[in-house]
Amino acid sequence: MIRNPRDIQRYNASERANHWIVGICFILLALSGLAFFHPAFFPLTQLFGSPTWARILHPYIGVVMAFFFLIMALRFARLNFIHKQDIEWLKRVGEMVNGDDHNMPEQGKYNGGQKVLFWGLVIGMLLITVSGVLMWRSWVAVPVGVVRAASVVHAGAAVFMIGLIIMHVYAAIWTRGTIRAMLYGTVTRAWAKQHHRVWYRQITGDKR
Amino acid sequence: MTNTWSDIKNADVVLIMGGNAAEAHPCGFKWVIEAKKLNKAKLVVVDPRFTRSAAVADYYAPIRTGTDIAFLGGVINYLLTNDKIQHEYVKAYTDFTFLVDERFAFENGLYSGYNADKRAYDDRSSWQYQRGEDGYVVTDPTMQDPRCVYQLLKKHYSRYTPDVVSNICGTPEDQFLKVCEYIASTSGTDRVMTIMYALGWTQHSQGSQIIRTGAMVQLLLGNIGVKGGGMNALRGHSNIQGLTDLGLMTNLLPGYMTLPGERETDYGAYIARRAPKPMRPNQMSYWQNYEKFHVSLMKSWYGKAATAENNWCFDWLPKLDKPHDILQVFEDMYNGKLNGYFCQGFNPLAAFPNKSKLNVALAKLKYLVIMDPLATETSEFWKNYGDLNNVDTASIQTTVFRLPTTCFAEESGSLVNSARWLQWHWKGAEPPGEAKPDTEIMGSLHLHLRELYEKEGGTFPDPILNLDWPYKRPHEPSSEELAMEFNGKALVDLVDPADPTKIIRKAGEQLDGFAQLRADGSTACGCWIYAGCWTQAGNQMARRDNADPYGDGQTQKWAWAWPANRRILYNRASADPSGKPWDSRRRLVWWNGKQWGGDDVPDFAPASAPEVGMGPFIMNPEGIARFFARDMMAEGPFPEHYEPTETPIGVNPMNDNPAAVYNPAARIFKGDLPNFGTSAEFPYAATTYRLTEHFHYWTKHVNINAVLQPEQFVEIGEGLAHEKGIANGDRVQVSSKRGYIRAVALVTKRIRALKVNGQTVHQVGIPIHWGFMGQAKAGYIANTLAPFVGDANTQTPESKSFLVNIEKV
Amino acid sequence: MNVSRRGFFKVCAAGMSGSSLVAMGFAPTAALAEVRQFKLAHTTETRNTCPYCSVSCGLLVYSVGDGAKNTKAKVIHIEGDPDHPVNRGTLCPKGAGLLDFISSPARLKYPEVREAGTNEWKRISWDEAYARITRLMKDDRDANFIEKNADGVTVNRWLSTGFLAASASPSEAGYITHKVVRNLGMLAFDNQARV
Amino acid sequence: MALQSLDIKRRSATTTPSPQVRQTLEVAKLIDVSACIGCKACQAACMEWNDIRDEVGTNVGVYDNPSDLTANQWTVMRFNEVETADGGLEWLIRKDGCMHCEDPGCLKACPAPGAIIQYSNGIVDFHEEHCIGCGYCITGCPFNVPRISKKDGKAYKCTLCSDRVAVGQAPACAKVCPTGAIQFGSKEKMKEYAETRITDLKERGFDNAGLYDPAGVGGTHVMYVLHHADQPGLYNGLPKDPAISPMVSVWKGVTKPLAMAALGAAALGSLFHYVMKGPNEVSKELEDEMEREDERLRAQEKEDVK
Repeated sequence: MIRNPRDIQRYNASERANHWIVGICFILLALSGLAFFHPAFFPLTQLFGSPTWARILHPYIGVVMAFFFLIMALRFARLNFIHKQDIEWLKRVGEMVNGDDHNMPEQGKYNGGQKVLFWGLVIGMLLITVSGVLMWRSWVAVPVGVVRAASVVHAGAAVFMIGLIIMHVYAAIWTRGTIRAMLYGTVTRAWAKQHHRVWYRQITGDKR
Repeated sequence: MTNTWSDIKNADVVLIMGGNAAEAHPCGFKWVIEAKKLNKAKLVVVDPRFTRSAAVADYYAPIRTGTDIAFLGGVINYLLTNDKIQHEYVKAYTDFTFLVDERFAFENGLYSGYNADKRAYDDRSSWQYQRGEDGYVVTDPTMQDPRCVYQLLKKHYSRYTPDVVSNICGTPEDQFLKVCEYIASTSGTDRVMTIMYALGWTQHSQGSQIIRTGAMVQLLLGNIGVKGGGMNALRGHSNIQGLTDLGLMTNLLPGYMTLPGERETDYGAYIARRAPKPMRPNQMSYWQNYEKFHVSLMKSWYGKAATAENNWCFDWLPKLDKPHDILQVFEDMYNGKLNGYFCQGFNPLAAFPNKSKLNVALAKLKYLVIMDPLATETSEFWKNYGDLNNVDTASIQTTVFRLPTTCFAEESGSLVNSARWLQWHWKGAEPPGEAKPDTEIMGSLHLHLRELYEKEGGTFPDPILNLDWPYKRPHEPSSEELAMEFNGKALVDLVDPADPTKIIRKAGEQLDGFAQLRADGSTACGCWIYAGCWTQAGNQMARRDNADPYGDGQTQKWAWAWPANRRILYNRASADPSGKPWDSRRRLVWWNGKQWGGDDVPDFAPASAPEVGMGPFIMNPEGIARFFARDMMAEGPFPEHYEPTETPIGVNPMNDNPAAVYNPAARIFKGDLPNFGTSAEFPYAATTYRLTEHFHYWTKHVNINAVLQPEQFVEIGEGLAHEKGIANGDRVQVSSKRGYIRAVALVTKRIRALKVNGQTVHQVGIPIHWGFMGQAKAGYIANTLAPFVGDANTQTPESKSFLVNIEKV
Repeated sequence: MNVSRRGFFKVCAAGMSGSSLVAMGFAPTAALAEVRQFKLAHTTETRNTCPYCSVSCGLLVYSVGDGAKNTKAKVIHIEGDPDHPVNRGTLCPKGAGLLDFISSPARLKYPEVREAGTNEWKRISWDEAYARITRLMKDDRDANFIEKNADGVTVNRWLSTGFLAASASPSEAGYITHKVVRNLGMLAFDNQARV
Repeated sequence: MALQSLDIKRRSATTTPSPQVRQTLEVAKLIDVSACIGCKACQAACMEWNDIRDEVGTNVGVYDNPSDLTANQWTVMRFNEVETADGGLEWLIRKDGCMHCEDPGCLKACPAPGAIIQYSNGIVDFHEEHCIGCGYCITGCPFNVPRISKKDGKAYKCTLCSDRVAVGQAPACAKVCPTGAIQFGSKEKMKEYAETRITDLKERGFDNAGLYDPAGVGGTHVMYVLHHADQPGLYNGLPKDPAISPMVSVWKGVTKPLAMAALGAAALGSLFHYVMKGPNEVSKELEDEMEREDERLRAQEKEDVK
C-alpha cells in the first residue's frame, strides 16, 4: 500500500484500539459461545486451553467486552443518530447491495446501514450482557426461571449479534479500502468521497 | 424380647408405646412394615411426641410423659368391662383363679405394709397367695371369690375409667378409646398384638411397673407366647443383652443368678431360697435346678479350688449390703466414699442424670480408668470447656488413665441381640495405634494384680491367687476360649443318669446344653443360659443358615439363641391347654400325642402330656403368669399410677394422699430432695430421647452422622412457642432445678399442648446426643437437666419425665 | 488491508476446510463414558455385627488388602449382610455411617494419663499403665477391703472402687470382665442396661 | 463390544445417535413415601458409598439436614408437617434427589459432549471428567437437582449408583433402606409393586394414593408412591406436572438449527454476493481525480521548494 500524506484520518489510535479490543473479545466470545451453543463447535473450546477454561473465560471476556463496548458506543453514539438521509439510504439499500451506488444519497461519516448496525449491536450488547450476568452461576444466583429466560435471550442475542458482525465484516471486506481505516486509521480521499461524501466535504472543505 | 425381630411380621396389631422403634431400631422396625404389608396389620403409636414411628402409623394418640400406667390401666379396665379378653388363656395360663391373702389391701394410693419413714414397703407379708394345707396355692376356678386375682384386678382397675385416663394422660377420651379398640381387636385367638417398647417405659421412677402393666394387657389378650405377640423390649446397645445375661450388675451372677446378701451366710439356705418348690401341683419351677448352675459357675471361676467342702468357694463371693447400682455408686462417690472407678466403654458423665453432681463426684476420685475406643466426655471431665463443662481443672486431683480399645471391626466375638441371639463376628482390620481388646486389658490387669499379690501378699488374696486361668496366652485370652468356657464342659466323664452304661460327654468335652449341668462339681459352665452356644459340634453362634422353612421368621439355624436355641419364650402358650395350637395359621409348638414339637424349641418339658396340667410359664413356681406380682415388685403387686417425681400438676388425681403423689418407693437420696423442682418454678414437662441419626454419645464423633444431625436442638409445640415468643430456629435456654442447656428451638406441630387435670400442660422434647467433644457442633449434655432419681426396682434414672422452664436467649 | 479477489477465495477455502474439520475430524462423537469402577472388586469381605443398637444387624466389612503378609488391612466400606435374617442387607443411618466410626478422629490410639491437677494428656506405655493402675487398685483394696461386717459376718467385699462395664463389647469380654471384677470383691459394678 | 461398562442410550451435546440395537433391562427405584420413616440411612449410605461428605452444618429449625442438596449430598430428606382436615397430623417425609427422567432436562441442556449420559437402563449419569461446570444442567432440570461443587466447579448428582447397578447390585440407598421404603428393580416390577402398595393405602383410607411417574418428562426411573398423589405439592413442593421448561426447549431445541441456518446463510450469502457482485471499489473517476490532484499538488510543492 502506498502511503499518501493526504489520506484522511478516519479513526484515531485510541478509537482503533478500542474497536479491536471489542473485536477480539467478540471473536473469542463467539468462538467459545458457539462451542457451548452447538456440539459441532465444541472443539473450538480447545482454543482456550480446555473446555473448562473456555467456560471460565467466556464470562470474564464478556465483562471486558461489555466495558469497552460501552466506551466505544459512547464515543460513536452521536455520529450514529439516524437522520432523514439515512432513511432514504436505507430505502435504496437494495441498489447498493446490487452493486450500484449511483443513486445513493450522500452520506456522512456513517451511512444508514452502519447506523442500523450500530444500534443493533447496542441493543444486542444490552441483552447479551444482562442475560449473561444472570446466567453466571459462579457469582450470581437468581431463580431458575430467570436463568432459563436469560439463556434463551443470551442465545438469541448472540446469534443476532454474530449475524450483524458477519455483515459488518463482510461489508468491510466488500467495500475495498475500508479495513485500513481500522488498521492505520486512514482512508484515501477517493474512498471518503465515494462512500461518505458529506463527511469528506466536512474534512477537506472540498465543495465539489 | 419374648419374641424375635423377624417374628414381628406375624402381628396383626403393633403397639409402639414407651419407645420409638422407627427411629431407635429402624432395621427391626422393618418387620412392622412387613406386618402391615403381609397381614394388613395396624400400627398404633402412643407417645408424647408425634415421632417418626407415628409418621407411618395407622393411629397416633398423644400422652403426657410418665402417665403410661394410667393409660394401660385404662386399657385393662376397657378389656375387662367390654369382655375383650381371651378367657380360656387367662383362666388356664394366669393366676386369675388364685386367692390372695386376706390382709392384702390397697388404700388411697398405698398398699398394705408401707413404712413412710423408710419410704419403702418393708412388710410385704400380705402380698401373698392363700395356701392350702398341702402347701399349694388355693384357687377358685369359678373366679367369683372376691379374693381371687381376677376380682382384685377388676376392682383395682375399675377406677381407671376413660375420663380418668384422659384427665391424667391428657389423651383426648375419643383417642384413648380408639386405641383401646385397636388393642381389643386382638382378644380372639385369631388375632395377635405385639408391644414394642424401650427406654420410654424404663426411664421412669415407676418404669418396671409400666412394663408390667403392658405385659398384663398382653396376658389378658392371650398374646404372650404366640407368634406375632409378646412383650418386646427393644434393647439399646448391641450387647447390653449379653452383658446383662452375663450378670455384669451389682447384684447378679451370670445367667440371672443372684449374689448372696450379707444375711445369707448359709450356703444351703442361699441355694434353697433361689430354688423354689412348685406352688401348684405338677408344675416344673425350673429354678429348682439353681444349684447345678451355681456350682458349674464356681467350677468355671475357681476350678479345682472350688470343692464341696468349701461350699464351692461360697465365702469368696462378695456379700451385698445393698444394691450398688449406678445411682448409689455416684451418690457414694459424691460423698467421697469411692477412690477408684473404671469406665469400660461407658460415658457416665453424659449418660447419667444431673451432670453437675456427677462432676463433683468424679472429682473426688483418686483415680479414674477409662477404656474406650473413643475420647469420651467422662475422660475429660476435668477439662474446662467453658459453659459446656465449667470446672476448675487445677483443683481436680483425680489421676485419669485413658486406655484405647478396639471396636467391633477389630475384634472377634459374640454379641447378644435383643431377641437373645448370640451372633459371632469376625475381626476385619487391625486397631489404630496401640489399641487393645477389652479381653486383653482385663486379662493383663488380673495378671498384674496376681503378680503383686504373689509378691507382696495383701488383704484376702485367695480368690485372686486361685482364679482359674487356663488360657493359652494368659495375657490375652481369646474370644474362642472364653466362649467355650461360658458354654461349659464336662470335667469328668458324664454318665447318663437313666442308663449308667452310657457316657453322655467325656471329660473335657463341650456340653450340649444346661440340661447336662450337675451340682456335684463334675461340670463347669460360666453362664448356664448360654450352655449350647459352643458345643462339641463347634461354634453354634457362627451358624449362618438362614433357612426359614415355616416362613414365619424363626430361622432356627441362624446363630444361636438362649435358652436352648429357643426363639419365642413361653411358646407352650401358643397352644391351648389340650396342646392344640390356638390358631392353626399361627402354630408354633404343639403336642403330637407323644411329645412337644414344632417350629421352635418347646419352652416346656418335652414329654409332659397336656393332661398333666403343667403350666407354660415353667420358670415361675406357679407354672402360670402372674397378674398379682406377690412380693416381687417394690411398689406393690398391681401397678398403680403415680406421677413423675417432678410433676407438672403437683397432685396425683388417683388419690389424695400426699405420700402417694409420686412413686412411694422410688430410689431417692435425701441429699437430692432440694434438687427437685416444682411446677411453679419449672412449669413444663420435659422428656429426653434419641434421634434416629445418632447413637447415644458415640456418633457425634462420626462424620456422616454429624452431617445428618449437626447441632443440638429442643422441640416445642407451637402453642408454647407462641406463649414464650420463641420462633423456629431461635436459641433458647432450657433449665431445670439442676442446671441449664442452650440449644436451637425447633417449633413443631408434632408436640401439642395437653389438657391435664384442668390445666394446660406443655411438653418440651430434648434430644440427648450432644456434648463438649466430637465432630458435631459442640453442645450441652442434656442429662444436666435430668433428676437424680431412680425406678424402685431397677434404679433406672427418670430421664423421661421432669420439669423445666424455657426462655429465649 | 488490500485483499485481492484471489486472496479472498483463499481465505474462504481455508474457512471451509476448517469448519469441515470441526464438523468431522474433531467432532465429539468419541467422548468415552464408563461408570465408576466397582470399588469392592478385590477387597476382603469379613462378616461382622453392628455395634450400635441391639437389632444387631449383620454387616459385611470390606477392607483393602488380601491378608498377605505385606499388606495392612484398612476398612473402606461397610454394608448390610443380605443373608442376615433380621436386617436382610439393610442398615440404619448409624450403621450406614460405621466407616466413619472406625476412622473417627476421636479414636484413641495410645494409653494416656492425666496427672492430678494438670491440664493435659501424657502418652504412656501399656506396661506403665498396667503397673500404675494395678498399684492404685491394690493399695485401695488392701486398705479398704471388708472381710467381715459389723456383725462379724464374712462379706468379703470391696466397695471403694467401682467398675462400669461396657455395652457393646463382645460377650467374651463381658465374661472375663465379670470374672476378674467380681473376683476382686467389687459390688459397685454395673453396666449400661439401666440407662 | 462396547467401550463403556453400561450401554449408552444418549449422551449430551452429541448430534448423532448412540448404538441403539441392544435392548437392555430398564431399571427403576421406587420410593414408597408411606413407608419412609425419614431415618436418613439412604443419605448416610449415599455419602459412604460415593465417598462424599458434606460439611457439618447447623440446625435451622427442621429435621432436614443438610438442609438442601449439595455437590456432597446427592439425596436429602424433606420433612413436611401437614394438618389434615379432621384435626390430625401427617408428617410427610420425601427423599429428594435425581429422578432419572426418561427425557432428562439436564442432558438436553448440557453443552459438553459426554458429560451427561443416559444409559440404556434408564440411569442418567454425570461424568465429571467431561463436565465444564457451566451449570446448564441446573437450568435444564425440572426438579432442581444438580449442584455445582465449590471445590472443583463440576456438577454432581445422584448416579443411581451406576457403578453398583453395572455389576448387578442395587443402589446403596435402596439396599440400605431399613423399612424397604426404597425398592429397586426393573421398572416394570417396580410399577407392579407400586400397585400393591397403592391398593393397601387405599384400603387404609388414602383414597388418592397413587404412583408418581410424571409423563411430562417421559416418566422417571425414580418413582414415588404417594398417599396423596393428587397433591404432590404437599411433599415439599414436588411438581404436579413436571416437564422440561419451554424456555429450555426453545433454547436447546429450535434455536440451534435455526440459528445455525441463519448464520450459515449470512456467511454463504456474503460469499456468493462477493462472487457474484464483486467488491465495492472506489470508482475510477474518483481515483483519477485524486491522482490528478496529487500530481498538481506535487508540482506545486516542487515550485515552492525552488
